[in-house]
Amino acid sequence: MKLPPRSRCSLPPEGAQASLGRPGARPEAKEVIARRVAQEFQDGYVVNLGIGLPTLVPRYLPAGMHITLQSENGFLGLAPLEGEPLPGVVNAGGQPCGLMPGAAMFDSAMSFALIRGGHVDVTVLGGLQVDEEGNLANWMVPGKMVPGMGGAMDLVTGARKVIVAMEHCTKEGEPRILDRCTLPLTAKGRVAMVITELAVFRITHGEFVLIEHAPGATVNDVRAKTKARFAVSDELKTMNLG
Amino acid sequence: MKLPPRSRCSLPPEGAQASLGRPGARPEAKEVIARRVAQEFQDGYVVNLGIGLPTLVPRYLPAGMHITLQSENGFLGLAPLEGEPLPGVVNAGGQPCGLMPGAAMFDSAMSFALIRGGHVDVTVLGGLQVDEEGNLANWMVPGKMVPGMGGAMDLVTGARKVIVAMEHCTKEGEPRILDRCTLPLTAKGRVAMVITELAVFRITHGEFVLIEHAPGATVNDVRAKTKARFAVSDELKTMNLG
Amino acid sequence: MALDKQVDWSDVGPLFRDGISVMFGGFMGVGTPDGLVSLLREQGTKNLTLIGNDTAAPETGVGPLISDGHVKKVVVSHIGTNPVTGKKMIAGELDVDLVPQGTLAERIRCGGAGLGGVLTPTGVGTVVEEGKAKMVVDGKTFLVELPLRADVAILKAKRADRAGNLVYERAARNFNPIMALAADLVIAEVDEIVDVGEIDPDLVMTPAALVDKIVLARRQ
Amino acid sequence: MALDKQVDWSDVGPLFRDGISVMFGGFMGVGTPDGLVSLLREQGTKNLTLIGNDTAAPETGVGPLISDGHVKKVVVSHIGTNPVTGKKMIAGELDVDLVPQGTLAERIRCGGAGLGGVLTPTGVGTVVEEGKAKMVVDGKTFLVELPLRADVAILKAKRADRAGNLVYERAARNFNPIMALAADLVIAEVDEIVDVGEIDPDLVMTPAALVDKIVLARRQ
Repeated sequence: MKLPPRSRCSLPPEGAQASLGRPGARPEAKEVIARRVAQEFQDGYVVNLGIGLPTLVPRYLPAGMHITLQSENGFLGLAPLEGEPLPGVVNAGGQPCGLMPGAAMFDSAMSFALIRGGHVDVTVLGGLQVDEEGNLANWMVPGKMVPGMGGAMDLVTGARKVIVAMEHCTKEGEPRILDRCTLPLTAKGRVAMVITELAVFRITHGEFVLIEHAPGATVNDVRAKTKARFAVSDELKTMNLG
Repeated sequence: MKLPPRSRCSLPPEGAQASLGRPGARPEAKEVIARRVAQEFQDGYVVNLGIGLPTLVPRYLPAGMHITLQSENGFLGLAPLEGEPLPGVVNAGGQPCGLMPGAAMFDSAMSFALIRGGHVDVTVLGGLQVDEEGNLANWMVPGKMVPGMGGAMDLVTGARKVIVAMEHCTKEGEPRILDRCTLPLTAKGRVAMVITELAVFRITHGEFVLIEHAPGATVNDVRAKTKARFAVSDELKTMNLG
Repeated sequence: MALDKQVDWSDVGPLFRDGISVMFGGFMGVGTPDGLVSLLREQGTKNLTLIGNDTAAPETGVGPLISDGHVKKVVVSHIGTNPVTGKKMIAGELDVDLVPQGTLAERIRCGGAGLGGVLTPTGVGTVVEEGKAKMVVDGKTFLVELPLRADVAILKAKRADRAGNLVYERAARNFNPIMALAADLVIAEVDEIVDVGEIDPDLVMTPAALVDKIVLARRQ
Repeated sequence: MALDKQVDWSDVGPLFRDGISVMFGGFMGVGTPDGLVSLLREQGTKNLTLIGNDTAAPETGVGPLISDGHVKKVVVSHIGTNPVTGKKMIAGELDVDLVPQGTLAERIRCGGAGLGGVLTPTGVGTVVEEGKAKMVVDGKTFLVELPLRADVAILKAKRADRAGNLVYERAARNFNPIMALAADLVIAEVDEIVDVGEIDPDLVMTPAALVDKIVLARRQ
C-alpha cells in the first residue's frame, strides 16, 4: 500500500480545535504546561492525547514510567516514528508514526468502546473555553470554524479523567476560563483539571479550586486573568516544574 | 487445549427445543422434511441450522450447490468433523466439528450482528407450535421444560427467511399448526414457511397458504391435521421428493 | 505495556470474594477457563452471580460451581444442557435470569463500551419484553436492553504476551472479548505466555489495556 | 464459499448509480479504497451521499469527490482538514451532517447488526442532542442514536481470498469492518487476492459472507 501524500494535510483531526487561537504561543508556555501535565500521569496509564500541545507531554515523563498511548483511529501503543513509514501505521492525524512493542490494532467501534467505556485513564486536550461547571468548548466557533468534533466529544465524555491543557488567555489576552462557556460545548461537566502556564485548577463535586500557581505569580494575578469563580485550596502550592 | 468430555452433554443448546415431542419420529418423516427443505436453498446462501432434523438438510442438496453454514458460537463455514477433533473447533452444541476452507471465526457480538442484521439468508428450526400469524413457539413448555432460548429468538427475529421444519403432529397426534400458539413465543410473525412430512405452507402478508402436500395426501387430509385456517394456493402441487 | 501481568495461581485466589458477580467466557464450556473455575470451587467461594452464555453440563464449564452450590444466580441464554441448573431453579436454590444470546452479547458490550443500552427487535412480542421499555423506530418496535457489568471477568485464551494482549483459538473466542471490556477486574487463563512484541499487533484479539492479570493454565 | 467474488474494474462501474449513499472506509484517507474513489470520479457519478469518518484533504481519500462536485451530502465526524468541504458547506453546495466519531461507529454498527439504535452519553448537553430522544438509565442521561445504512460500502483491505474474507493492515482497518455489515452492496478493493483456504480462519477480520465483490487494487 502506497501512502497518500499526507504531508499536505496541514491540520489533523483534533489539531483544528487544539491549536486554534494559539498561534502566537510562546514556546515556554507550552513547555510549562506540558511539564505540569506530565506530573498527572502514573505508571501503566492508558492515555489519549489531543493533537498539538498535549503531544509534548510524554517527553517530560520521569525515566522508567511507562504509559500506553491510545490512538482513536484504532490502536493502543502509539510511538514516535522511527525509520521509514510503514503501511497503515499512522496516528489520528493521518501522519506516519511508530508502534510500541505490545501494540494492538482494532476497528473504530472497538476504539470508541475503549474511549467511551472508561478504558482510557486520562485524556489531555486543548481548549477554547472551560467554565466553572467543568464544561469544555473546543470544537467549533460558530461562523468561523466548524471542523467537526471528530472523537473529541466521546473522549471528553468517556475518559476517566479529562485534563484541559491550554494557555491561560487567548492571543488577544481574553480569559479562556469563564463562568459560563459562550462557545458550543464539547461535553458537559466532564473536565477534572485545567492546566495553564499560570495556574492549575481542580474541579471536584462541581467546585473549581485553584491548587497551584506559577512561580512568581500570586492568586490575584490568577484572578485577574480568570473569569470564573474559584476557591483557593488550603494547600495552594507553587507549580513544581523541576 | 484439552477438549472437555463433551460426549456426556446429551442435549446441545437448540437440541432441547428442536427434538422435544418428537421421540417417536419415524425416520422417513424426517427424511421427507429434510429433502423438501433442501429445495429452498440457493447457491451461495448463508444458513443457520437448528440442532436435530435441520442438520440433515445439507445431505440433500444438489451436487455443486455450495452453502455456508453459520454457527452461532462464532463462525461461518461449519463442516462435518473429519479426522481428529481440533482444539476449539466445535459446533453450537459444543460437539467437535470441521471447518470449510474459507471459514472465518469471530466473537459472540459479531455472531449475533450477523444473525440479527439479516446476514443469514435462511434459518431452519424445529418447532413446538406455529400459528397462522407466523408466530413460532419452540423454546419452552411452562412447568415442564425451560431450557432457555439460547440464540433461537435472535435467529428467528433476524434471519432473512425462517423455515420451520417439524413433523405435522405431536407424538400424541395433536396438531402443531394452530390458529394461535398456546406456548410462549420465540418470535412474533417471523415464520415464512412451514415444512412437514404432510404439507408445505407459505406465510406471506399474514396469509397462511398451503402450497404443497405429500404424494397421496389430499387437502382434506391436511385440514384434518391442521388447526389453523389456511388458503389453498392456485398452484397447489404435490411435494417433489425425487 | 512494560508491566508484566503474569501472576501465580496463589495470587489469584484472594481476588475472588464471596458474593461477587463473575462473567465467564465460553460456550458449552469451550472457551471457559477451567483452572479459574476450579479455583473458585477449591476455595469455597459463595453466593456467586455468574454471567455467561450457558451453564454447560454438570461436569463441564461452570457446571461444577452450580452442582456444588457456589452460585446464587445465573444470567445466561441457555440451561437446557445442565439438568442440575434446572433442578436447583425449581427447588428455589438458584435464581435463573434467561436472556436471548444476542441480547446478552449486546448488553455485555454496552456495559463495557460506556453505552446506556441498545434497541433490539429480539424478544418483542414474547415474555422477554416484560418490564422493559419499548421504542418505535421507523415503524418497527424494539426493546431497550440495558448494560451488564461484573466485578470480575474470567477469560480463556490460547496465548498472551506478558503485557496481557490475548489471542483466542477458533470457536473458543465467543464471549471472551466482550467480557474483557465489561468487568472491574479481568483475569485471563492462557495456554502460553510469550514476550511482549511476539504477537503481531494486527492479530491481537483483546488488547492488553483491558487485562489485569494473566495466569498460565495448568497442564491437564 | 466457493464463489469467486473477484471482478474486473470494468464490472464495478455499473454498480455505482447517481444519488446512491456510499459508506467509505478510511481515516484521513488511510484505509480508503483510492481506486474505487477514482472510479466514482471518472464515471462522473452525481449526487452522492458519503458516510465515513472524515473528508480527508482535497487530494486525499474522498477529498477529490468533494472538490469535483460529485457529492451532495456528507455524514462525517470531521471536515477540518479539508477546506473545500467547509467552503462548499458555507456556499450551500454541500450538506454536512457532523456526528461524533464514536457515535458514527455505533450508528453504522447498529445499521449492520439489526439494532434499532443505541444509548450513548456522548453529546448530552451539546448541540448534538438537538432533535434526539433521551433516556435516563440509572440516573444518567443518554441520547438515543439511530442506525445508519448505505446503498454501497467501499472498503480497502490488504488481502482477500477469492470468497471475500478480508484482512486489514494496521490502522487502515478503522471503519472498514463495521461498514461491511451496513450496506446493501459491499465492494472491497484489495492489494492481494489469495486462494480460499489460505487465510487462517482466526485471522479473518471481515467474513466473506459480508462481501459481494472484490477488485484488485491497481499498482500506483
